[in-house]
Amino acid sequence: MGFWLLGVQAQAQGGGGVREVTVTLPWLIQAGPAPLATVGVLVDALSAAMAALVTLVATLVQLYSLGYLADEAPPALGRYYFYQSLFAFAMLGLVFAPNFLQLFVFWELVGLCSYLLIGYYYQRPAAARAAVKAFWVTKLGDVGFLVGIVLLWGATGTFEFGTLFRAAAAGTLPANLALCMTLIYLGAVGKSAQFPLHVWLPDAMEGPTPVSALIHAATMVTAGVFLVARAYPLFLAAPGVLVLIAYVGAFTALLAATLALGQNDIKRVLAYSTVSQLGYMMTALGAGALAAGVLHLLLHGFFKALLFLAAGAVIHAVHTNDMWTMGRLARAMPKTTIVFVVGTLALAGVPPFSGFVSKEAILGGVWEAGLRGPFVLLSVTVFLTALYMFRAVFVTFFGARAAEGHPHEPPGVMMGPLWLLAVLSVAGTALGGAALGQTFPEFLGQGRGATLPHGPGWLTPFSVGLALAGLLLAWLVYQRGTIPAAALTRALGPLPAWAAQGYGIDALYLAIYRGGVLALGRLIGWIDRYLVDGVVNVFSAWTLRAGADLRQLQTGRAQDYLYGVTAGMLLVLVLWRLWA
Amino acid sequence: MTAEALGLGGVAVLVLGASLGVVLARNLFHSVLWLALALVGTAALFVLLHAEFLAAVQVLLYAGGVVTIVVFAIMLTERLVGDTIRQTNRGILAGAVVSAAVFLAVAGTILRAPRAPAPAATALTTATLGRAILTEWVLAFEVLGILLVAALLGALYLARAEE
Amino acid sequence: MLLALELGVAALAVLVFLLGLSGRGGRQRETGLAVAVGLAGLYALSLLIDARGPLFDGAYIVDPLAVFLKQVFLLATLLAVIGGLGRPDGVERHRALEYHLLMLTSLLGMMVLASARELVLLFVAFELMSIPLYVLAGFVKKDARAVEASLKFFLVGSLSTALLAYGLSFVYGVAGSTRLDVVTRAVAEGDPLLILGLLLVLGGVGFKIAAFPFHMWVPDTYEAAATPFVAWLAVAPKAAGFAVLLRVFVEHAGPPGSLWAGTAALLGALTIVAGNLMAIPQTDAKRLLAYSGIAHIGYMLLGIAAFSAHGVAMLLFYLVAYLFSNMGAFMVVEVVTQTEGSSALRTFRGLAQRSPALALAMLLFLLSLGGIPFVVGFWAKLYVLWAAAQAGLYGLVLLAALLTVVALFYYLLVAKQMYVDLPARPTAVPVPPALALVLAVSAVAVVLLGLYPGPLVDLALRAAAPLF
Amino acid sequence: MLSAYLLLAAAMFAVGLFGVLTRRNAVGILLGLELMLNAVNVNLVAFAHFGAGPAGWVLALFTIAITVTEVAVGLAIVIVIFRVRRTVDADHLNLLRG
Amino acid sequence: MNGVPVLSLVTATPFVAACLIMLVGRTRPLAVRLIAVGAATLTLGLSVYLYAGYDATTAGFQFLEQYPLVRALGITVELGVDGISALMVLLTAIIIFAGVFASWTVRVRDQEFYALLLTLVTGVFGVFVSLDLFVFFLFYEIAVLPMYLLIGIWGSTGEIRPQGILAWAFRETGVGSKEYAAMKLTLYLLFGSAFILVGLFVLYFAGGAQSFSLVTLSEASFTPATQRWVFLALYVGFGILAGIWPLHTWSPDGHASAPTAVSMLHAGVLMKLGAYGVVRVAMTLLPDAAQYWAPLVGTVAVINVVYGAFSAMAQTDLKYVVAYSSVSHMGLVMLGAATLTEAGLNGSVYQMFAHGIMTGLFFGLVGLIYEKSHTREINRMGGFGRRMPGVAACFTLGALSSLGLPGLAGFVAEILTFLGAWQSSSRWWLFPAVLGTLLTAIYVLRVAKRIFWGPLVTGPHGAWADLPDAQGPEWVALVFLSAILLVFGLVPGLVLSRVDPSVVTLLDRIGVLP
Repeated sequence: MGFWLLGVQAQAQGGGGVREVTVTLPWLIQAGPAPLATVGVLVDALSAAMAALVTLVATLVQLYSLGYLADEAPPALGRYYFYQSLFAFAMLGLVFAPNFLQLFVFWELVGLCSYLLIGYYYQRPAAARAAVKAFWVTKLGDVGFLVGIVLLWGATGTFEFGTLFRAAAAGTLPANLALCMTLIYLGAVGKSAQFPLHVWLPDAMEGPTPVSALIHAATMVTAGVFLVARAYPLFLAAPGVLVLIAYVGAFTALLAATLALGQNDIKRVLAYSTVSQLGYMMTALGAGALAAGVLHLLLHGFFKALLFLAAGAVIHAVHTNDMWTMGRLARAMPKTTIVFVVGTLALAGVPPFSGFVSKEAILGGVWEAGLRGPFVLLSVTVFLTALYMFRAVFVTFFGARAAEGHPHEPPGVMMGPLWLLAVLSVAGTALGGAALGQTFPEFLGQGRGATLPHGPGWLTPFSVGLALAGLLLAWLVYQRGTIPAAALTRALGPLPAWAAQGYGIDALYLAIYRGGVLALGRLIGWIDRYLVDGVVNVFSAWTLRAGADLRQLQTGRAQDYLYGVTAGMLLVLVLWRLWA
Repeated sequence: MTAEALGLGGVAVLVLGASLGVVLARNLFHSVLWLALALVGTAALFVLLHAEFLAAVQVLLYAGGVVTIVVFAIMLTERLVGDTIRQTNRGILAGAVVSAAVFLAVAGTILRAPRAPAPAATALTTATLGRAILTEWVLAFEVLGILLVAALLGALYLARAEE
Repeated sequence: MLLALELGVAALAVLVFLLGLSGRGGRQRETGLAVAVGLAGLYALSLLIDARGPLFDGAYIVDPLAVFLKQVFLLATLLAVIGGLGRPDGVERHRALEYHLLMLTSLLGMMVLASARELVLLFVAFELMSIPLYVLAGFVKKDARAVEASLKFFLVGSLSTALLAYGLSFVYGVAGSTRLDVVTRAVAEGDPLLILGLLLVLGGVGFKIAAFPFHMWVPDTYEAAATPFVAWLAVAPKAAGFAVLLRVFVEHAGPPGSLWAGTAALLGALTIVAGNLMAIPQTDAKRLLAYSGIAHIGYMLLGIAAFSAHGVAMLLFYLVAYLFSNMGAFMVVEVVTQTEGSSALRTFRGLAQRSPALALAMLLFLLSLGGIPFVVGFWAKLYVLWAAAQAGLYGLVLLAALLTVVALFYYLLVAKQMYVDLPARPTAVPVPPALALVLAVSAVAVVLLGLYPGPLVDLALRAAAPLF
Repeated sequence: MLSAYLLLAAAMFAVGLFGVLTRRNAVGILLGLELMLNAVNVNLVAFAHFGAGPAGWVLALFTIAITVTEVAVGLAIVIVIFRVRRTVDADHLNLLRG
Repeated sequence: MNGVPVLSLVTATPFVAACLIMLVGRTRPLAVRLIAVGAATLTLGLSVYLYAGYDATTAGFQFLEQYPLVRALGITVELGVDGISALMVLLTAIIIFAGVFASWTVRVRDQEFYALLLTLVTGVFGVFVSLDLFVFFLFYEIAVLPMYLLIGIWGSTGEIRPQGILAWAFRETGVGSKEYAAMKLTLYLLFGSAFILVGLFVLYFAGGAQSFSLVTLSEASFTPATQRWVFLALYVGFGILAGIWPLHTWSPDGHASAPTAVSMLHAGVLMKLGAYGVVRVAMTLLPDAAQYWAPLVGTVAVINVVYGAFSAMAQTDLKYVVAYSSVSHMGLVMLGAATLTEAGLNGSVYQMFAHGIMTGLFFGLVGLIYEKSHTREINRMGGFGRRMPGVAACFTLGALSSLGLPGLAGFVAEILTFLGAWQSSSRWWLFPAVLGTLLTAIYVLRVAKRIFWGPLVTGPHGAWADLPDAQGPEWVALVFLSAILLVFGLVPGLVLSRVDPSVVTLLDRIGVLP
């Protein structure tokens, strides 16, 4: 499996390059010269960069899994690697898709893999629930996506990006473009766990941790961002939609950050953090800072994968997800601690770690776009990010209590990928810049000399200050205990309690599902059985009864038969009378 | 003309009265006797219609033959049951309504029908009848013969007490 | 030559009589065999001779229609006589003389009826056909039910005879003749009295064909009388009744055709509905077949309602289909009854596992009666509906088609008893050779005609064409 | 004049029908039938008399004969019924129904 | 091979095999099965040959054969296929091939079972290859009738308790029993065929062609008024078989009660036959009416989609879930046809095929589960994935195809239908149709989760310790169908290359082609 994957990776990277290449074959044929839909490969900077991320992380995760899942039974393991490989295939198909339809096809396939992998431990009811929940919620967004591309096709007659982009350049896009793009964006909302469809991602942590790292942190969940980036020329033609994306993204970022604060499960902290970071990326795209958003996507892929895998190493060691039962793991697992802290710093946007660059760029871009609201939301999120991440770091690796059992460092096959990812988290930007020999926006084809947005001069100290403040607060509360956690909670009023419930969004969905969908199903089921079919049965029963009733005519008395003859005669005579 | 009408009127009253007697009498024997009277009355009608031969047949075969068989049958069954046969009617009202409806339907049509001016009355001669039967209706006559044999055979088979 | 068949039947009757006189008439097998051979010979004769033409100055006609109908009568009687041979010891055995003689005389009546174009002859023939039937219905005279059925049959029949005769008297009186060609002319004048007469005749014949509501004698008679006889009774006299309808109403009372067609449509519709609905709750196979037979008469009436050469041809085709299917079904009932001692539907349980061939035969007959493709009944029903559709009676066609569904309901219930339910006893049902022969002939005919109905359709069309 | 005969016959026919429909006794029903057929004969003879041709007489003659056979057969059936069931009450003859 | 009457062969083979089976005798179960397999393989081979040999460059009817049946009335056995019917023949062959294997374990009266099953198949083939409407109708009836015995004898009885004010009617008719289901299905379909027959007659007479040949009739012209009500009659008649709302209620009861292979064949092929009839007969011959009634047909179709999905959600009996999902999917088939667009009709035909395979797979699996666990109640199952991973995998595959997951055949059909819907005159159809796929995702995954996921529940004899996975011949059916779902999901050209020309021809006739 792993070899196959490497092959795919090699192939994908071999095709990488700045020059845009599109190769298509007919897929859905129809009468006339052009097929209705094609399959093919579209290679440009965006897809190449994305493919690099996917293949790299996927390979590392595969390696890591060799250690992580070493105890699994062979058939289950086969299933696992099959799903993983299928995922890599589907994700690459998505990345290289030259048209909306193919993108949608692989979009669904990665969703499928996500569903299957979340449900990997299918005997666990929670895993089963989480898997279908993930599928349904993303499907909800996909429905919009599908309708969107159908509508867009209806208006333009094509799915091809190339044709559509040319139309965008020529300004010949249809009038209902905003509607189409909003619907398409819905797909991204579901996949990239934007509010209000973010509820599935935390639950998706029921899957094995490598899966969370690959699918639910680094790659699949960013497909939504990728989608928006891919169709960016079209979104640019519908600026209203971009603003919506920005606001939703920023709100999601903040919301998820607050939610992350209330979690006890280390993976759920990371999951909410992913949601929050996806919000960042979306906001960037919404603000027009394409390069910043995509860069954050790539870098986030590295450090979030790192965080997950490191968390996985911890879980692997202590056999629990609950942070509060961990503690002082830094002693038993110093290497893991180091890489985890590296990831955390990158995530928090502390210079010189890679996250700092992209986060700065995003904040700058949002400021430059004049989106003050989102800027405020994101700034708060910067603070909160540092807070909840270091809360996790302190509670897990330092803290007052020691974890039970005998935690140990993971084996080399797991540690290797961690180191590699740590390096990338530290110096991802620099390494990338060096390899490419140009700035990232240039790489993306935004023209020579294009740079990342950097905003006003006060931005860097402001954001770094916020991050450090968060770090400090976390240290005071969770390490030193100077400020008791309870006091903090009290100070925030009912907010923490709500946050622990996910602000009731889950409950709302559940209510709609149970009280709306299932109840309606029961109602219609009843109608079908007792009304629609009831009519049939009543008619049948009437026919049966009519037979039984008519039979009463046959009394057995001869004279009644004679009456019958006479009545028949009279009937004929009456008919005759009526005939004239 | 008037004489004939008068005769018809008288016979009609007789026939209808006898008919009602047939269907209303309590005692089966009385019914049979009323029937005989009705048949004889019909024979009288035939005479009025100048079909004397048929009148004769009517009296001999019908009033004589049929009534005799019926009486025989009644005697036979009476002997079997050992009781005088009483008979009653049921559903008189319904029967009356239905019969009246049939009568009205037929009578209404008769009165409604356009009648050509009364054609010359024709009388029946035995020779005409004999010739007709043996020429034009010979096949029917043969068939009737077979029918009589078959019916006789059947009636005999049924009525005969099994060995 | 024109009377060859009638004379043949008469001669056969005389032969039976002589056999009886010689003291052998009591033996069923010999008498029955003689009759069967004779009838088979006559049937073959009917196929060979090609004499056509009028007799008695047109009062008697041997035309394709008459020949077709006579062949139907002969065939039905032949099958019934052979079927009767398969009966175990019974009164028919000891009184074979009477049994066969009555059957033959009745047959003679039918044959004359098919050719009669004159009212006296028609009336006498009608009676010649009917009166022996009353006796035959009560032939098992120790059976309380049989004689009761016989009485009911007789009473209803006699009342109908009275109606018929009364109607004939008006027809004759207004037309001034008993010849049907004269009647045709008179009908053109539209004297209401004549119409009344004809309607009374229709009522009288309605009893014979057992149209609703003249049908009420049918279930009782069928249930109680001996089954081979019932099989015959269900087919031959009804065909004869249709012969009268065709001769009088279609061939000769044409001009107010719409009234006859309308009456036929009304009676047909009522008969289809009533017959099918009343068949549903039945628990006795013979009674079920009786009601279903009534419904079939309704379908045949649609052929008259169509009032076209097509309609009549399809009616004739239907008669043949009905002959084989219905007689076959009754004979299966006879077989089962002989073993189980009852004709209740439950005796058919698991028949498919006891005697697969017998069950298959019954299934074929039932499917044919139900109007399922590849057995003849399908074409029959289809052709009749076709003719009705051609005449524009779409509503009627729809009603008929819908009630076919009801009919299938009860036929399928029988099929369910045979195929789905488990048998009470696993033993096979013995089939007497004579009955086996009848069943085989019927089944083969049902399937063959179902696969290739073309020639019979052509024949029926030829028979019906001269009427219009 | 013809109409008068026809009406008389119709009345007779109706009375006969009444008897047929209401008599409990089988023999009584038979008597009603006799009346009905008798009415037919009146019809026939009247028509024949008023110029409808000789067929009426022939038919009347035949009808008489047929009536006789019917009565014979009918009575035979009644006798058989008596033998088996000990009753001729049509109301009681309802073994078969439904 | 030009002179070989392929269509006659395809049609006759199953029937000949049925006769052979009856002759073999009831004591040799293996011989019976081998004959059935042989016949199924032969028809499959012939169908593949037929499908592959169909010349896609010309759209007309090919492989023509003609034999006169009733000359006087102009009835001829006229056989021929176009792209659509060739696909349907292939579908039928595939399903019966799988069905023969899926019913390997029928023990009770297996000889009769196989004979009836194959007879039924002859009817289905006959319908798809007949160009003479009369012969078409004839075969149609043959396809309906054996069902009665098949369900009556080998069916299973569900658990429905009548409630409410109509309970008396339910008790009287015996709702829930297999006898009831068999009778209901048979009679309902025959009821529908009454409408068809009337419609066919009108076509025969009103067109002045006095012929039942599709080819001849398609040259006849009918007045718009005639077209309208004949179309309606045919639509109702065929629609009943296609399970259109509200005339669909025979289908859940029937399919739930039927034995495995029969459900496969019936839901997989026979319901398509109804849709096929609408397209082939009603829409082809009555083009004006097709346009006139398209809004009705499509609206009923979207009701089907949503209503069927909701109904499926309410079921607790596994077979009913699958049966209602058929009702829902048949809505998509009818919707595609009603759009009167190239994409839509292609989608419709594709859906016929895809749903046929998918539901065949589903019913095969449900049959397996029922046979091994002896229950159809979803609530009594749980965690079966552990005991029957193969079944679980195939079920998931089927479920995914049913919810329109790309890469499986169902998606191609759905996307084409959606595209067609948006192009049609009633664009709003798109939304309920898409909603339907969402609802499908909900009920189908919910069921899959209930049955296969979660901890193993306790069965009647302990913890389902004796619950085996699919075995031997059963695998053949499952793998075969799953593979087809996948192949036709990835390479839609397999279908579209043959179907599209025929669809374009049809649309051209209707006159809606741009």
